[in-house]
Amino acid sequence: MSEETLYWQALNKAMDTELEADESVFTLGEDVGLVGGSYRATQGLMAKYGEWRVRDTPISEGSFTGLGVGAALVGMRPVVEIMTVNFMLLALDSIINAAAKIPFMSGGQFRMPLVIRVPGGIAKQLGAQHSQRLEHTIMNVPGLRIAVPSTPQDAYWQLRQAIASDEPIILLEHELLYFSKGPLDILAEAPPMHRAANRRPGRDVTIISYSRHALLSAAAAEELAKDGIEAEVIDLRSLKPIDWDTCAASVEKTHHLLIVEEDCRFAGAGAEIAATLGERCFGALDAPATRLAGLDMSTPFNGTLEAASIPQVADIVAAARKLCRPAKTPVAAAAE
Amino acid sequence: MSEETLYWQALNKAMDTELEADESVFTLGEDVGLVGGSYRATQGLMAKYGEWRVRDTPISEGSFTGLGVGAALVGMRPVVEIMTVNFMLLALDSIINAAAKIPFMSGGQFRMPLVIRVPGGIAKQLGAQHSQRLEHTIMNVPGLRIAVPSTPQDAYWQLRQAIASDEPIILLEHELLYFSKGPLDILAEAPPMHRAANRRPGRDVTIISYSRHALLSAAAAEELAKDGIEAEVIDLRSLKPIDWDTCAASVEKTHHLLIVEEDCRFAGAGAEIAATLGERCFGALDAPATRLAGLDMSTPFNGTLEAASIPQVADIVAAARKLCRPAKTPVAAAAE
Amino acid sequence: MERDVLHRLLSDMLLSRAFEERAAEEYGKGNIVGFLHLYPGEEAVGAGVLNAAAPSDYVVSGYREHAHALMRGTPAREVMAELFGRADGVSGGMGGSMHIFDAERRFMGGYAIVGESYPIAIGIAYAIAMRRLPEAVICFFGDGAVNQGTFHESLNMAALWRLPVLFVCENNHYAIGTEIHRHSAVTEVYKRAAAYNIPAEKVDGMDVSRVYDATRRALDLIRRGGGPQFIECETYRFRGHSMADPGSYRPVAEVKAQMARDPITTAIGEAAIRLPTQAELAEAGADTIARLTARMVEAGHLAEVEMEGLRKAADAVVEDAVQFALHSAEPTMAAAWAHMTCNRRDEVLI
Amino acid sequence: MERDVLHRLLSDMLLSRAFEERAAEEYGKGNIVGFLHLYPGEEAVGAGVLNAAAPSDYVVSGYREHAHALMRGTPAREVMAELFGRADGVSGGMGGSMHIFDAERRFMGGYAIVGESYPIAIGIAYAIAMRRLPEAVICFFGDGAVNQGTFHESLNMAALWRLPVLFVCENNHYAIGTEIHRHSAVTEVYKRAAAYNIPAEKVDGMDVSRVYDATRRALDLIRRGGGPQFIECETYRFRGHSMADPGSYRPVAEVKAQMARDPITTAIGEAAIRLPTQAELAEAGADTIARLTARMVEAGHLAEVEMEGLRKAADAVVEDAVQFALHSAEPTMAAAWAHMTCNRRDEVLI
Ligand SMILES: Cc1ncc(C[n+]2csc(CCOP(=O)(O)OP(=O)(O)O)c2C)c(N)n1
Ligand SMILES: Cc1ncc(C[n+]2csc(CCOP(=O)(O)OP(=O)(O)O)c2C)c(N)n1
Ligand SMILES: [Mg+2]
Ligand SMILES: [Mg+2]
Repeated sequence: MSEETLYWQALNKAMDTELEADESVFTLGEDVGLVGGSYRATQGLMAKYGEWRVRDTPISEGSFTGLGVGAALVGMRPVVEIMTVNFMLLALDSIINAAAKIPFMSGGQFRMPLVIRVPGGIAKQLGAQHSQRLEHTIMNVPGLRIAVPSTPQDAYWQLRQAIASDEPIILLEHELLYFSKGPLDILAEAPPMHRAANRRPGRDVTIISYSRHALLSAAAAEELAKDGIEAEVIDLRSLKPIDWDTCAASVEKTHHLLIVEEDCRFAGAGAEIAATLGERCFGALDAPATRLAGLDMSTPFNGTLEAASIPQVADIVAAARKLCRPAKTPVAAAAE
Repeated sequence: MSEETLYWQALNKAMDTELEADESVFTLGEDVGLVGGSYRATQGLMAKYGEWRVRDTPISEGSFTGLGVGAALVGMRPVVEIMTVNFMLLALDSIINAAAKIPFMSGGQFRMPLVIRVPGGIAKQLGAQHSQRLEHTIMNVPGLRIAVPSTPQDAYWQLRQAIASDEPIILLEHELLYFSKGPLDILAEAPPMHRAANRRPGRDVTIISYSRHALLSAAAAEELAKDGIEAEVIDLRSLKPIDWDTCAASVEKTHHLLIVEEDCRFAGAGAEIAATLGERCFGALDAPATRLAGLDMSTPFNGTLEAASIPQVADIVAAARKLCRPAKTPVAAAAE
Repeated sequence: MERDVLHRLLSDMLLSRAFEERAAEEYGKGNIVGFLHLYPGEEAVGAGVLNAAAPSDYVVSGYREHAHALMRGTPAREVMAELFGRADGVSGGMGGSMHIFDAERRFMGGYAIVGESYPIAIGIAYAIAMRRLPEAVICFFGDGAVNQGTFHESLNMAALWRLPVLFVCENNHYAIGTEIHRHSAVTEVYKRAAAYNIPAEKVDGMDVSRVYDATRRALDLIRRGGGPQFIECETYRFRGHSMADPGSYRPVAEVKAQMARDPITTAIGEAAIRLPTQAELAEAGADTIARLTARMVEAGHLAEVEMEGLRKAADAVVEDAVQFALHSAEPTMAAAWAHMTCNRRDEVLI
Repeated sequence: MERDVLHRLLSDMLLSRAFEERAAEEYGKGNIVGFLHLYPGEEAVGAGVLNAAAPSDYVVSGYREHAHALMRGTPAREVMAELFGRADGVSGGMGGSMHIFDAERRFMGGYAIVGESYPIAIGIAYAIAMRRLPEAVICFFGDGAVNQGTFHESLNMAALWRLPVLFVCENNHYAIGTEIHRHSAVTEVYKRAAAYNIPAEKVDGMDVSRVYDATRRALDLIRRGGGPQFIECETYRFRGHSMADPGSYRPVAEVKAQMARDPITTAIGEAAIRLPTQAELAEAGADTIARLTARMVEAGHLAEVEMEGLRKAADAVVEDAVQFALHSAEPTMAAAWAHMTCNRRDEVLI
C-alpha cells in the first residue's frame, strides 16, 4: 500500500485531497499558484482548482495571514503558506493577537480552522535572516498548536489533520526535508496529530527531538548501537502540545535524557522539554536532562561555520555517549 | 542621598540625564512627546529638547522601530518606546531580523546602540490582547539583551546603562510598576546591567523571579518567614543574559528551587531557568526545580479570573511551602 | 430622508449617548475596569453606517466598538454585562469592552491592536467573493489607524481582487494625543485610497443623514460588483481617548466648537420641522442635547412627548442593562477553559 | 551627457555584467552556495543612480544588492569573497550575497526580508536631518516590495518629517513569479507615492543616462530641503529570480523582447558617436553585448581597442576577484563569536 514519496509530494497530495473534498478549503501565499510554491507543495493545484482557491498574493505577510483569519471566522478552511518562517515575524500579530485569541475572547463564539504552513530551519547557506528556527517564538502562545512533521507520512497526515481541525495550527516544515523520501500510505490510519512517535526503541538513553533533527537522532542511534548503547529515539511530531506521557515513559525506562534541537539553546524548545521532564521524571533521572542545541549565534553564511552552529550526527553520538558513560574510559566501555 | 521616587519618575530622570548629556540620544514613539508617554516616562522632555529629539510618531510600530535601527547604524542612540509589548509583535522584524543581526551579518562593521522600552504584563483588566508577557518571544534571539527592572533604582540604572551600551537592548517595564515607589540614589554606583540581585537572603529555598513577580516573591518570603521557612529571593534583573552564577550559588545553598513568573508556563522564561539550573545544579537539588507560572490561557477580561490566571503572593507561599516540606502535615510543620 | 429612518437614527444615537455616559459613570464607581473608549460625538458615523447595512453584512471594528455593537443590534444588556466582565456579557466576560463579538449579528469583533481589523475584514470579504454572495463587510477604523502597514497591504488586496468591503474611516483628527497633521503627511484620508484605485469620498461625519446616504450608495456599488469602496467621515470625540485620558492635549476652544456641532443636535434638527439655525447651534455649547431639546420643544419643532419618549426609552434600556449586568454572575474558570478549547471538538489532548 | 560619465556608467555596467555571469558560473561549480539573485538586465538602474550619488550619501538595498555594492565602489575581490563565504569577504563571510555591508562606502546593507530596508533608510535619514547635514539616503527596492506595509509606514514618516531619502523602485515587473498586474492594484508604482505627497517620476530603467539625470535632479532637490523624492525605474531581469529559479513563469517571447532592450546596448550607443537605430537594437536579440559590439566596431562607433579595453578590464577585475576569493581563508568560529559580540566593548558577561 505504501509508496516511496518525497516530502513535498506528500504535502501536495494532502492539499489536493482536501481541496477536492471540501469547497471551503483554499490556500494562499506568495507564488503558491502559478509557480506552485517555493518547495512545490502546491504544484499543479492552481490549474486544477482555479485562482480563487489557490491564490498568489502580494508580498504582504501581515495582511494575507490576517486574511486567512477573517476567512476562517466565517467558516472557510484557509491554508496560508508563509514562504519561509523568517517572514512569519511580519505576520505574528495576525497569528498571536488574532487567530490564537479570537475564539477565547469572543467567549467561544468562533471557530478558527486556520492552517499556516511554514518552511524553516537552517538549509544551505541562506544567511542569518533566512536560517531561523522560530518554534520557540510561538510555543509560548496559548491557543495555537504546532506540528513538526519529519517524514512524508507525517507531513501527509498532519496537514490533513490540521485542515480538518477547527483550531489554528502551524505546520513547521523543514526546508531540508522537502526532497527527502519515505514511505507514504494514504490509507493508513493516522495517530492523533499531537502523538509523539517512538522511532527506535532502546534502553540506555532517551533522545527526544523533532523535525529534521529527529532523523539525525535516529541516525546517531544507529551509530550508538555499534557501541552497545541502545538509544530510544522519540520524535515529538508536535511541539504544542507535547506528548509528555510518551516522553516520560521512555525516560523512566532509560533514566537518561538527551534533548536534541536545531533551535538556539537559550530559551529554545528544548528548555520546555528539559524543564517539564526534569520536574516530572526527577526521581528517575540518573543524570541531568541534557540539551544539545544550536549555538546562541546568528547563523553564519559560511558553510563550515553554519554546519558547526547546529548539532550534527557526530555531536549527538558524542553527547549521548557522555551522558550514559560519564566516568568510563572508552576502553572500559568497549570491554562491556 | 536616596529619595523615594516613582518608577516612571526614575525612568524620566534617566532619559532626561541622557538626553542632556549626549546629543546623539533621542527618543521616539506614539505620544511620547506632547502627551509625555502613556506612563509618563517622557513627560516634559519634548518641551525641553524639542520635537526632533522627542518625537511623536504615527501608529507604525514596524517602521518607527526600524527607524531606530537605521539611526543607530549611523551613530545615534535612539530610545524607541513601543507603547505596550503587545504591539511589539508588529515590530519584531525590525528587532529580530535587523537590530539583532546586523552587527553580526556585517562582520562586525556596525554598532547597534538601540534601546527599546516596552511596558507590558498583566495590568488591570485590559483584555487578552493587552495583557501579554512576551519575554519568551524574544529570549531565544541571539544578539539581543533584555533587562527587566523591578524597582525605580533598577529602572534608572538599567535605562542609563542600556543607552550607554552599543548592543540592542530591550527594557521590559511592567505596567503595574510605573506608579510603585522606591528609593532612588542617582549617585550610587550601578552593578552590571545583567547582574541578578539577591533581594532577601535565605537558606531553605531559592525563589527566582523577575519584574513585578520578584516583588511578589519578596512579599511571599516575608510570609514564609513567619512559618519558619527562610526563602532566598533572586531578582534576575536581566533575562538575556541570565546571571547563572548568582542563581546557582543560591540553589547550591538551599537545595530547593522555585521559579516564579507571570509568563505562561509552557515555554515561558521559567523553562530556560529550570532547564539550565536543573542541569547545572542536578546534584544539589533535593527536589525538582519547580515552576509557578501563569496559566496557559489567553488572559480573561473578568478581573477575578484575570487575577487567578497568574501567581499571587499566596500561591507563591503555598508552592514554596510544598517544595520545602512535601511530606509534612501542616500541624507537624507548625510544631517545628 | 424618511422620517422613520431619521427616528431610527436618532434613537440609536440617543441610546449610544445614554449608554456611553452611563458607562463612564459605572467606570467611576468601579463596576467597569480597564480601558474604556467612549463614543460621544461620533454617533452619527456608527448610526449612519450601520442603519444603512443589511443584516447579512458583516461588521469589523476597533476598540471603540461597543457603541457600534449596540447600534448593530446587540442587546444593551449583553454589551453592558461584557463591559462589567460578567458571564452574560456578549463575549462571556472574556473579552471586555475592546473585544465585543456577536456572531448572531455578524459583528465580527472589536480589535484592540490598531490596524488589525483590515486583514480580517478582507478575509471575510474573500470568503464572500468565493461564495458569490450579495454580502459586504464594513470595516471601521480611525485616522490614526490609517498609518499602520496593514492598511496599505489590505487595501491593495481588496482592490486587486475586487473584494466586497466598505472601508469607513472615522476621522476624529486625533490618534490619542497626536493630531492628524502630526501623524499623516496627507491629512485628507480619503485621498489615500487612490493609491489602490479604490473609489473614495469624504462626508461630514457629524451629519448622520449624509453618512447614511453615502453608505447606501457605497454598499449598493459593492453589491453590484464594484469592488471595495471607501468613506471618510469627519467627526470628533467629545471626551478623552479613553477613560484614562483627560484629553488635555486639545485646545479647550477646539473641543467647545466641536461640541457645538453635536451630531445628535443635527439629527434632532432633521427629524423635526425645521433645522436649527447656525446661531442656535453655536449657542448650544457643551450640553447640546439638553439645552437644544428644551429650546426646540419650546419652539414646537419636536413634540415634547415624542422626544421625551425617545430619551426615556434610551435611558430605560440603559438602566435595565446596568441592572442586568450588576446581577449577572462572574464567569467561572471552568468557563474560561471551555472557551480556550472551544474548537477542540472531541479530541483529547495531553 | 559627458563622455566621461558615460564611460564610467558603461564600465560599471560591464563590470556588473561580467561579475554576475561569472558568479553564476562559480555557483554552478559549487563555489557559491545559497540564494544568489543576479542583476543582468537591470544594470542601468544601479549604475545610473549610484554614479549620481555623492560619497557622503548612504545606500540601503535588498538581496539583489551585490551589484549595487560593486558599482558603489566596494572592491570586486571583497564582494566575490563574500559570495564565497570567505574571511576576506566584505562582511567577513558572515553575511553572504544577500548581506553585503560596507561601512567605508556607506553601503548600509543588503536586506533579505522584503520591505525591511525602508525603515532603515528613513532612520539614517532621520539622523542626517537631526544633524542638518547635506547628505541623502538612497533606498532601493523592487516592485514586489512596494506591497509590504513598511513601504506605506515609512514613506508617510519620510514625508511628514521631510527626510532626505531618495526612494528608487527597480520595477522589473515581477515579484519572483508573480507579475505586477497580479500583485498590485495600481501598477504604475510612482503614482503610489502621491498618497504621501512625495514627488515621484517614472523613468526608463533600461536607459542609464535617464536614470542618471533623474537621480541628479532628485538628489539636488533633497539637498535643497525638498524632502523625500521617488523614482520608478522600469527595467527587466534577464535571468530567473535567483539561481534556483528557471523563470519559466515568463513567456519566452517576453524575455527575448526585453533582452533586446539590454541597457548595456543602449549605453554603448550613447557613449559612441551615433545612437544605434531601433532596427539595429531590435535585431540585437539575446546576446546583445557581443553582437552589437561587433557591429558597432565594424561601423566605427566605438574604437575596437577602447571597447575591448573596457571589457577586458572588467573581465580582469572579475578574474582577479575569483582568484582572490578562492585563496581567501574560511572564517573561524572565533571570528564568528567576535562578530556576535562586537558591540560588547569591555563588558564581561556570564
Ligand atoms: C498597534 C497599536 N499601536 C498602538 C496602540 C495604542 N493605541 C490605542 S488607540 C490609539 C489611537 C488610535 O487612533 P485612531 O485610529 O485615530 O482611533 P480613535 O481612537 O481616534 O478612534 C493608539 C495609538 C494600539 N492599540 N495598537
Ligand atoms: C518579507 C518577505 N517575504 C517574502 C520573501 C521572499 N522573496 C524574496 S524576493 C521576493 C520577490 C521580490 O520582488 P521585487 O520586490 O519585485 O524584487 P525583485 O526580486 O524583482 O528585484 C520574494 C517574495 C522575502 N524575502 N521577504
Ligand atoms: Mg482618531
Ligand atoms: Mg520585481
